[in-house]
Amino acid sequence: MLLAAGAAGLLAAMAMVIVRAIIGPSHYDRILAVNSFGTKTVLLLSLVGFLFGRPAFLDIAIVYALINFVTTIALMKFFRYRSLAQPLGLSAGEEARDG
Amino acid sequence: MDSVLSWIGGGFVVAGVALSLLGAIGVLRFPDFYTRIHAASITDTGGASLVLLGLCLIAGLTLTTLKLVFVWVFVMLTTPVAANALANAAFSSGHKPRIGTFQIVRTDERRKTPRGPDAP
Amino acid sequence: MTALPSSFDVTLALDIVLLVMLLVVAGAVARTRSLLAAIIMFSVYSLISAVWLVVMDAPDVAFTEAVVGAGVSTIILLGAILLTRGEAERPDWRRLIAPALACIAVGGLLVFAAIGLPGLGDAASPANAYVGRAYLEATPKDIGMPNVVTAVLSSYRSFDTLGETTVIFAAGVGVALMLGFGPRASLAPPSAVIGDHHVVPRVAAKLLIPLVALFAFYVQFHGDLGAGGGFQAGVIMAAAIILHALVFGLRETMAAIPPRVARSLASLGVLLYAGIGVICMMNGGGFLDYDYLFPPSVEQQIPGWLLGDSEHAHHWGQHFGIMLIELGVLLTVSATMVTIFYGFGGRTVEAARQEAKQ
Amino acid sequence: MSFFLSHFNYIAVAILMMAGLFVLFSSGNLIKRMIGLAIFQTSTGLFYISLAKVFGGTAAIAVEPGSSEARELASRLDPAYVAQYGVDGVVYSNPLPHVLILTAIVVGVATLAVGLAIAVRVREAFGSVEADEIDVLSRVEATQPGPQA
Amino acid sequence: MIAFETLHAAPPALTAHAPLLMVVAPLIAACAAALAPSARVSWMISVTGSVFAAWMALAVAGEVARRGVVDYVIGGFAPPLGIALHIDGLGVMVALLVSSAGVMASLYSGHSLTTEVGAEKHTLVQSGFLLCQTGLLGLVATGDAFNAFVFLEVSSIGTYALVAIGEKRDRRALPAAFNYLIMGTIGATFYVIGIGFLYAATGTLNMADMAARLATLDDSSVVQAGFAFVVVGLGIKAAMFPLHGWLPGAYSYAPSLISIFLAATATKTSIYLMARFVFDVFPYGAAFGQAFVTWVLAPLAATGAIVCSLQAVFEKEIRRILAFSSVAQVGFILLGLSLATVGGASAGLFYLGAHALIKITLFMALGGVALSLGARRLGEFAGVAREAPWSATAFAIGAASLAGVPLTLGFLAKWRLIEAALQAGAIWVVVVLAIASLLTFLYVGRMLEAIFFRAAPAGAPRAREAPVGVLAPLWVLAGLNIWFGLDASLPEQLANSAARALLGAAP
Repeated sequence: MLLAAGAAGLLAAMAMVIVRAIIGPSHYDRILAVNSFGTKTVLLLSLVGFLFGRPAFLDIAIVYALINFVTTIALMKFFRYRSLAQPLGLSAGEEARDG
Repeated sequence: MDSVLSWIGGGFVVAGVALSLLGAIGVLRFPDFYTRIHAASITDTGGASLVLLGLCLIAGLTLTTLKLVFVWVFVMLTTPVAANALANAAFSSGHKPRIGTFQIVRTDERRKTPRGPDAP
Repeated sequence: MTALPSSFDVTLALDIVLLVMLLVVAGAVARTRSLLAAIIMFSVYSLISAVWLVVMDAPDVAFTEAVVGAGVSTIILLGAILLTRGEAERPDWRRLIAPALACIAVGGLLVFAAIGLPGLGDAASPANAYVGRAYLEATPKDIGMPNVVTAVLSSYRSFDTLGETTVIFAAGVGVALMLGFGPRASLAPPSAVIGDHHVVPRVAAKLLIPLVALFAFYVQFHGDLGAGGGFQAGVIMAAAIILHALVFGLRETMAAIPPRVARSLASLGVLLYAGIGVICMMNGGGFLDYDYLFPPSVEQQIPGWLLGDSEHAHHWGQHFGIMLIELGVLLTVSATMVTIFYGFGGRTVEAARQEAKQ
Repeated sequence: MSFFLSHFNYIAVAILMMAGLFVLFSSGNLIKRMIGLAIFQTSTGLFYISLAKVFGGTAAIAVEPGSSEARELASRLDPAYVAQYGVDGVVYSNPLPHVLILTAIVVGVATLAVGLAIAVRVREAFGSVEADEIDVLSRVEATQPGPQA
Repeated sequence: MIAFETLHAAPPALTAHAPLLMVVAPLIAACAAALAPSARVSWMISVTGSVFAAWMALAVAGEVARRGVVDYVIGGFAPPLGIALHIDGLGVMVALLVSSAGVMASLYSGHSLTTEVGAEKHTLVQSGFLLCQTGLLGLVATGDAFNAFVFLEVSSIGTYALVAIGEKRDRRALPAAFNYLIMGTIGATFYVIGIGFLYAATGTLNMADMAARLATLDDSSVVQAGFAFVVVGLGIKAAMFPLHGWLPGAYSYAPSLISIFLAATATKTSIYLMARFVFDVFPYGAAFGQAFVTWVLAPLAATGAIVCSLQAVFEKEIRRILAFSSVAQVGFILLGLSLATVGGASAGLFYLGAHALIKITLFMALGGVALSLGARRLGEFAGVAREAPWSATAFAIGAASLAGVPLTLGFLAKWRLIEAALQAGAIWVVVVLAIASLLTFLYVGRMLEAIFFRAAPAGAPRAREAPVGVLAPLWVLAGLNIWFGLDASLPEQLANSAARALLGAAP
């Protein structure tokens, strides 16, 4: 019962975030919305697994969390460098430390 | 015992979802990008932690719990980093935060009045 | 209609809400002119449809949709708009009439047919009652693995999967032909980059990349028991490599895995798959008949404990066969995805430089 | 369950396919077309998956017969229903369309990659990804003699 | 009669697996070609793979001649659970066509690729070409409706990029390839939707099983929509008249290796699959099936034959003329099939084979000359006959066959169509054929006039004769055009057994 309520709440939150993704106004807002949407998706997936009595599907939630990260980095590079090939920059001192 | 735990777990889940919902309202209603990312990133991690903790309580000590811990670790690793990277990208590409006193302006007025740091 | 299971209310509610969300997002894709916004909405579309797929009891498909739709497709699309233009032109409304009519015709036909379909969830419909049910009943006996989707995918319909792997390989060949050649001087190290500091993502990536790769192996070998399999694992593995390229630069990644090596691995994967089929054939079975994977003399040498319990021991051929072909799929898919990323990513710098020069 | 509810999935999927086709046909931008095509292909998958759903079914990953998980799943359903449609006491959804759609998704991403690669080359050759501009340039090309080998 | 039973001389161990090896041999060769260290090696692999596939196709032909139909179960699971290959007389005919076109094209590719594509890409081009062959042969062999989709895509995905690499010679190849990709994917997706409906109605994917179950079902909206989607989807792939927009571009700007192979095979296999659905899988007796053939297929085929012949008459670029002519010929083939008699189907299928042979001859002759000339438009071919007499003569033979000059294969093909139409009492088909043939004469005349009777303008680049590597397969093909024109027993035998397999009637 509580889980179903939780799922409903998450769906409502997802709907709101989708509205932000649609209206923008800047692309950063959209990415923010997608990112937040992704996290909520992860939660919803975990919840749904319990709701349907098959918690084994958590793997999908894990993979979402990971893919979400990769996509966000790609989007960020899109804005910052206009390239997918450049490495993420470091300032000089950090370069030395980072190796 | 089992059912008590799962009720407590359910409570955590609902609390986490409530937090996520609050964050979503913030994402929808806050005035500019930087305030929105604030709303989103805090509640995402907080909400996720609560929900996953609640689910752990429901699941008991099984493989599922381990997976939930993994989900939590990944969410904790990725969401803040992504938010950081995004804010960094926005700021360094010159996306300006809106600075000034916050006030509620009716929609029809908003179009007319120019808004700046020292607008009335 | 028999008594509805109580949980079905939840299923149906989730189903409808998610489909409505999908409709809204699809509408947003249609409306927006900004390509980036369209891509972002498309990734949201994938996310929603993946949740929907879980609700509809298709976790394997959801898995794939997650890694493909929200991951790889989005990155490829980003790479493509970097090389083209970010805005689509607004079409003249008069030119929308014919497309709209065509869509309405197709949609009308679909709805016309859909009305005649059995309702959602009908266990007695021909689709669910005949072959689909036969797989559920036969899998424990024939193959002995819990995940029926994996069993059907890689044993009953393994020829389909061979074709699917070939399609991916063909896509790799196609993208390499289009984007994989030409000067790559652009991959010289970047001149002291803008002074950004991205310590946080770099450190996080260092932590994550091995974890992602590990997770890929988990998905690969867990495919018999739960959702997952070679294809999903391959994409996840590719995601780890792509993440490396995104964070540490394409040059570093290409030094570790040269494009030619990636292409060769892709074709080796298909060869492995087809080779397993041929081996089965040479041992007297049909193509891809894993029961003949090892000749009988070898079969007797295999200790019974290898598969856990003696009850399942006669499935060893199936298990080994499926494991090997999934390995082939993993190789092909990950190598092809990396090849595709190299194509788009490697082009990026070059095109940007050319444009800067002009 | 009313007719509308039981057929809602199919109608929604039909609208999604229409939306994808509309993006595909109406847009002159090659990249946008590919996005439309991807939506169109994905929604085909949704159609198959809707066909495969079974009331009260669970994903076709077999549950150990007689385990607590199996009992828990069965307890949610009418025993007569489980007896008629279940396998070893658990009702599963149909796995076959899932397998088909896995293949279709893979084909979809392959098409997307190749299509976008071609679009990128179009842009390099013509300086544009708008179909109208490319048409104009192609028509000019048709009046020119071929390149001399 | 040609004794296919003994022609192939393959050992029984191979013959037992021939239907499968026919598909898998080019696949393995494709992987090997991608791994090959040099262009030369990849070419040899390509030729070996194609020849082996053709040999296996011959072995299958032997089996079919002996047993009527060959079934091959894959993975040890009999259909409907597993996937099985299912080849009958019709399948054998198309498989022989595809695999022999593959052999010819791969022989030809050794020379043509070096001038048309950068050397570093050769291994991948060969690999893509072999994948295309795999897909088409798999499509022909499979007995499973969804498996056919997979192979349809195997053949298409590689082809899109292969068409696009024609951009080195003509950048219009790129938008043409893109268009081809969009239309091809829509077609394939429609096909999948259609299969989905049929699956919903029958619960199975195996074609024979599906046919058996459809025969017991009532005519429902689901089945009708499934039929419509399958036919429209395959119609796009087969360039059926109003859906042919992608074809001219794709055929004319592709590298000549690809246009040769595609022109001979790609639309033919789609027609094959469509014919199997219309006549085999669907209960042809059903009202909508017959209505479709009479009121949709036949009129569209007729319109296509005339309209596209007209377009070819007014076209200026020589390869585009041939491409439009291909669409028109698809109309001829479908006209024959739409008569829905064994005679009509046999004539249509005979035409299918004949047209494949003619087009491969024409595109190859053209490719050989255009390689050295880089020419596109008709005017630029002026006087080529003097510089490259061997190629030009072969082209002339192919063109005469296309126009239907007596003593060529094309003539026989047209004659058989007219005969079948008269037998079926369809006078209007004869009229359509006559008009379209007249138009064919016109555009063929224009091409030959430019090549043979016009003098090259001063200062124009001089064509060189194609090298022996191109001329040898080309003249084999030209010779076949004449040989079959005189003695058509082989294609007739194939077409007749194919037609019987299709319509299930006694001879």
